Amino acid sequence: MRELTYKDALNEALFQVMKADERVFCIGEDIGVYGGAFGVTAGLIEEFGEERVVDTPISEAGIAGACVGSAVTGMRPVGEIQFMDFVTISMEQLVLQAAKIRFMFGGKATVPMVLRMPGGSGTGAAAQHSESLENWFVHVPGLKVVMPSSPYDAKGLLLAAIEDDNPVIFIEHKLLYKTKGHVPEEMYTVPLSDTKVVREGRDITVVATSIMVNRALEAAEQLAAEGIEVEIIDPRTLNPLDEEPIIRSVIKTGRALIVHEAVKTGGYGGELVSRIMESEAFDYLDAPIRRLAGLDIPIPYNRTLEYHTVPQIESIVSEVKRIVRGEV
Amino acid sequence: MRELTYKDALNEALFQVMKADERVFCIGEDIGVYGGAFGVTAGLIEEFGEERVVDTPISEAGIAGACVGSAVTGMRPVGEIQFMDFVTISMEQLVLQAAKIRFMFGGKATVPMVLRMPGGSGTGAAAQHSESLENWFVHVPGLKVVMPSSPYDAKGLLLAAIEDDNPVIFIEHKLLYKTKGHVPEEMYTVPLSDTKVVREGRDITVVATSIMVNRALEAAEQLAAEGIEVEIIDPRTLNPLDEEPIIRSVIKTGRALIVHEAVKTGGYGGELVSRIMESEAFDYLDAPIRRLAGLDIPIPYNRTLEYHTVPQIESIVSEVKRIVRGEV
Amino acid sequence: MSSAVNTFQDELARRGLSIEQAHAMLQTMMEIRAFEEMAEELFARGLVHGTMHLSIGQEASAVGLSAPLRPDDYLLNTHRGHGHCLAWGSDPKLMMAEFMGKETGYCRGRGGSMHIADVESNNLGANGIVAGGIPISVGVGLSIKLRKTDQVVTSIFGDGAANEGAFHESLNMASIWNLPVIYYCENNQYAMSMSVERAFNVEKISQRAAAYGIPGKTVDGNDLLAVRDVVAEAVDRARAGHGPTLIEALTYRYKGHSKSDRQLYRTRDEVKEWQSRDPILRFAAFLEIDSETRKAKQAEARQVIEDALTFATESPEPDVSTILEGVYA
Amino acid sequence: MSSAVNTFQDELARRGLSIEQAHAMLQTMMEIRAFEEMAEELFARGLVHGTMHLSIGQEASAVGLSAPLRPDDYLLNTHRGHGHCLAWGSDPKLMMAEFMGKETGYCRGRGGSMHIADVESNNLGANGIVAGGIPISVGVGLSIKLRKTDQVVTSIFGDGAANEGAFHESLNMASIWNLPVIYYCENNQYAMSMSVERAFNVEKISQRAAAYGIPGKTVDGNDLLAVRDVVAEAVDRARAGHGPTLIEALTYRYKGHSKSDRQLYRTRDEVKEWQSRDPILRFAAFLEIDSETRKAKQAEARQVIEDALTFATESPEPDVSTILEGVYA
Ligand SMILES: Cc1ncc(C[n+]2csc(CCOP(=O)(O)OP(=O)(O)O)c2C)c(N)n1
Ligand SMILES: Cc1ncc(C[n+]2csc(CCOP(=O)(O)OP(=O)(O)O)c2C)c(N)n1
Ligand SMILES: [Mg+2]
Ligand SMILES: [Mg+2]
Repeated sequence: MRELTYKDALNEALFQVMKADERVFCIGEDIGVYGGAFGVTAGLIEEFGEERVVDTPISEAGIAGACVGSAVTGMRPVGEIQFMDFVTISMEQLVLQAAKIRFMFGGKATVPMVLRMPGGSGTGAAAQHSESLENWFVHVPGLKVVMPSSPYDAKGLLLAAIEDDNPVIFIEHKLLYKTKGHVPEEMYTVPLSDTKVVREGRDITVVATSIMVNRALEAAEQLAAEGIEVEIIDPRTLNPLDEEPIIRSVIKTGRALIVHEAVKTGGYGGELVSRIMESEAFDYLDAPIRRLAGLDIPIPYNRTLEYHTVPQIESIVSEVKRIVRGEV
Repeated sequence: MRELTYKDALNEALFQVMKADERVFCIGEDIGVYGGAFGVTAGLIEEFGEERVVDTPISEAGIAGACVGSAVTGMRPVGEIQFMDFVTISMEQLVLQAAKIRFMFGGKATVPMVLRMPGGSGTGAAAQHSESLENWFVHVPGLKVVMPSSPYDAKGLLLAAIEDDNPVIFIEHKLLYKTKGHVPEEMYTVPLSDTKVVREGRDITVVATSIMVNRALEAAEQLAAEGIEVEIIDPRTLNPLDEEPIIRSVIKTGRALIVHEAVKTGGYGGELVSRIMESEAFDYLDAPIRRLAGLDIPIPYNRTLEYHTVPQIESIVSEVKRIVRGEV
Repeated sequence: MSSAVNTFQDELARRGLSIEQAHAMLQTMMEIRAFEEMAEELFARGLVHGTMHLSIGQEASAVGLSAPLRPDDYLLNTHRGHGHCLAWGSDPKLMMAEFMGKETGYCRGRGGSMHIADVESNNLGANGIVAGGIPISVGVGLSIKLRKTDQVVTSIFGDGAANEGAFHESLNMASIWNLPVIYYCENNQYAMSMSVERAFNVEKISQRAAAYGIPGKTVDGNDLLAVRDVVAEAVDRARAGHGPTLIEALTYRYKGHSKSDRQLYRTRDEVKEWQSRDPILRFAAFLEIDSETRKAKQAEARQVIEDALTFATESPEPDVSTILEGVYA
Repeated sequence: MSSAVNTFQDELARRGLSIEQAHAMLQTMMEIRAFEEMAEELFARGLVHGTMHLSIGQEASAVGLSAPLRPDDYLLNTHRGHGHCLAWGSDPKLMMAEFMGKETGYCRGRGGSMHIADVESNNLGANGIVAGGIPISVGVGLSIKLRKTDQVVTSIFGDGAANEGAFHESLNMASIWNLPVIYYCENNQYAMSMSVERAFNVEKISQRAAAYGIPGKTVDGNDLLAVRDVVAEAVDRARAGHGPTLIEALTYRYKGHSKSDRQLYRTRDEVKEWQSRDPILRFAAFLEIDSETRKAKQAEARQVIEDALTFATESPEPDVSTILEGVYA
């Protein structure tokens, strides 16, 4: 089985779709000869030229606008925001234009754009380069929000996002770029809104997003050695959410832990907790649903502080134990 | 007892604090002779002059920056964003600068600014002038988020926000500006992070924010006639949240409904549901906690559609009944 | 008007315009005014909610801008956009229905005054966000360039919008990539209550073009043919692949900014002075139309709008059961 | 340097600078370079994580800018800001400790290279966001104006930042309100991999000043005294209440953009050409310092930085128990 890194999987997806579909082009800061700050667009400009691999000035509102305007007139732009943090400059175009155009115009327009951006901490980039803002976008009807956790999903979800007729916020994770996994050579899509059971288990349901899926998997191995069988679920597309597999799992296990890197307060965890609560799974709960998430602080620079700011394997292990043992 | 409108209560607070504290000044679009799009700053420029009532060009990033920079150097700016929607243009300054400066600089700086903005629908202003984005700000450590529902709270919370040494996002509601209520003439503060039990009742806890507090109160009257006694709680400051009164109430009633205008998915309701879930109140729950919130759509222009997009008195009444009767 | 020496027939001929075309342009201006007057009336009578931004006084700017454009060009409109829509050829019936929130409106009643769009005819919509359409123009320009057509896109905005960051980023991008965009700034002297004198420290907004290395032109926005000429030049430039132009059209709104505006920021005299240069009367005089004919034409225009109102009034509201439609494709 | 006719003593005297002051400025440039070289070394040895933006080659720009400023003026720094911090008078020990994430650092190890600040000495911080400090400068300027002091604020940013919307909004606001802000653009020819040729369609970034009705100056950023002169003039103007100036300092970074940069966007020759105009060597030559003395001074500078490293190395890490501190006041 062919293995690729998450970064190369994304890169391959872009290569293939640009070959297959003339309407697709890439746009962003330093995505040309530099290959993108994290190398995702490496080699594209050599293959497709400056017209379809557009290096921009540092103008994040402009980048978003370039995506909206080209999408609404028949292109399929794939924009890159160099770090998720900088999307704070694009919010007006994304939230008031991209997300609303279709509805506001009576369903008579489509905005098939993808905006890729790396989120998350762990590289010592500190408070202004480590945001995890996915729940902002989840809170905006009209946008779809995707967060792949594996190379396989990265490629398949990116191709699905580009195929989709809606604006898709595609959130990568800096620490995942170098992770490896099986990736088929051919083009394939992982459907948007298709929650995946990543690991089966009977004792507790862990719903995790992005890199937390990987940490949860490692935690589950350790827990299995102690006889605790964790079921891990990756929503992959956060909105619109395919919630059925989550509810089914909680009905089976009777317990749930949500794990995400973003700050806990106001985060996506609250949405998941509520969805479970509002479903038939409520009657099957043996314990309160818990959230394990980023501390309510900006990401600190110091490596040790940074490490302790977001969930790690150990903290997942211990939180699962506390829930399973009825300590919370 | 002296009655004032919500708008006049805010206006009075600004007058008084500007008289009392030289460091306070106002800045925003059309806040001078125009008096602000909703009249909140009417008369200030006549009293305090152009220097302290600063009309700006249409530059929302600049307005936010003007607040950050003046706050960090000893002033107490009160900025106005004409409609909450336009704060999408200020996000970088608010989230990456205002909220982070103190932490990033090792706790050695303060950013005592207030940014006022009217949110909400109900005036036919459609999708780009009706946002309810409070949960975005709740999700940003370093910011405080305040949403007054009454004239009394409007004045007291605004004065507290201006006194506070942190950046405060102060969210007003367009439809509340003309509502009246008791407002003392003297200066007073309503502490930030001080959740209020607005109405006592034994059957169900309704936690509502902003205008939904008023709608919940009216719903409670109707429900009382049918023998259902609703306890209504207004967090007033959404973050940092004083959660204790909410938890105590749910322990008493065994049931909870969260009501907010913002889109349900990814909204503040999820946070409240989770906080209750994570507390001792979990063991007292007789029914799942429910959220009644805005539909997952942009706000439509058509009056009837607009009305049906967000919770109204009738929908609160019927949702409470369903919960109390065990139909959900 | 544009010249005192030549006859108006010469002036038209020089531009390849027939007298019929000129009359049609006058008619469009009159329909715009009638539409706006009706809008104001409906608002006053409580028949619409929301707000609206009337372009009375700015009709020549709208019609002169549209004149040199092709049906396959693109339009990105401003919040004060009824006039541009009509000049673009939109159906007043469907506009009025939208204004009244009806299912038959351009946006099925979901958009209202600030969001009238007709994507099928490349009218990409009015925008409730000041400068909101300007970054979109970069994308439309790029799309034209990638699709290798000779379309152009017109991005309309007010003087106030020229102080938004989006203006800056977009004009720069359009310039460095040579995109076929006409940046059309309607300088009506005020952004709500903020005068251009207070909001700018330059004499002309068009001077800002130099910051992006593109041509900047200021034109009398109440002179239909002058507007048409300067736009035509910019369009030629853009179609030929030479990139964007920034045009500033000097004009004035007679009415308040939106539904509620006590207009304390300006004097009655100032309004009157601008009214003395009324674009409709000027163009009618230029065409040597007598006042009787003019009034007949105005009545005709009014009738078009009355018919639009009848259509809108008789149209159904959106059904509440469809409320969730149209968020995702 | 600035003049071939006069002696360097004349040149200094003309500016009211003593030879000691000139030597101190040279020394600061050398300390900046030593700091940056150490930073690079530490990074290569895996002793710091995160990233850093080295200003090697840009030392004259930092020191020349600081020269005419007073201790009570304000600084808003860029991500490439180590040099400006040192020129501002920050303690290399506390800077190095911050760079190494230590509790003794300026930001208690929470900020790191991109966020070094010392609010007590009016150094309002480096910024990880391109153009992030520019809107803040408007607020600082307003605050000075409201407090009626004669302070000024310096807002430093790169060429890339001049294409952010925040630049536009801020310069306009500072201009219309006559705020005492020095907008200082270090044009080092590239924003990461994007050359100014590709990102701008104007010859000089300082030309953009005209769009806001303020003076714009371009200066050889590798000529310490030239930088000092143009800044001094802008400072005088600002202190006198005549408003902001946009200064563009032409310079060059010898190193890659940040930790990982294959530099495919430029040639070795280009780097070499700029190195031939090295700001430190130029100023040393101007002061007629022989190479032996220069080397001694460089060793001294290196020692200052070694001492800083020792301090930082011996300093404790922040205690994890304090992790929640400092979010709210
Ligand atoms: C980003 C944003 N800020 C503020 C507003 C509120 N607003 C709507 S129109 C307007 C004035 C716009 O002035 P200008 O651009 O000159 O256009 P005009 O109304 O004069 O046609 C303002 C402040 C808005 N809609 N969007
Ligand atoms: C808003 C924003 N966009 C992008 C980046 C990523 N980034 C950091 S520095 C840089 C280049 C900045 O160029 P310039 O302003 O010329 O400063 P220089 O690095 O050359 O000193 C980029 C793109 C950022 N930090 N912030
Ligand atoms: Mg205007
Ligand atoms: Mg640069």
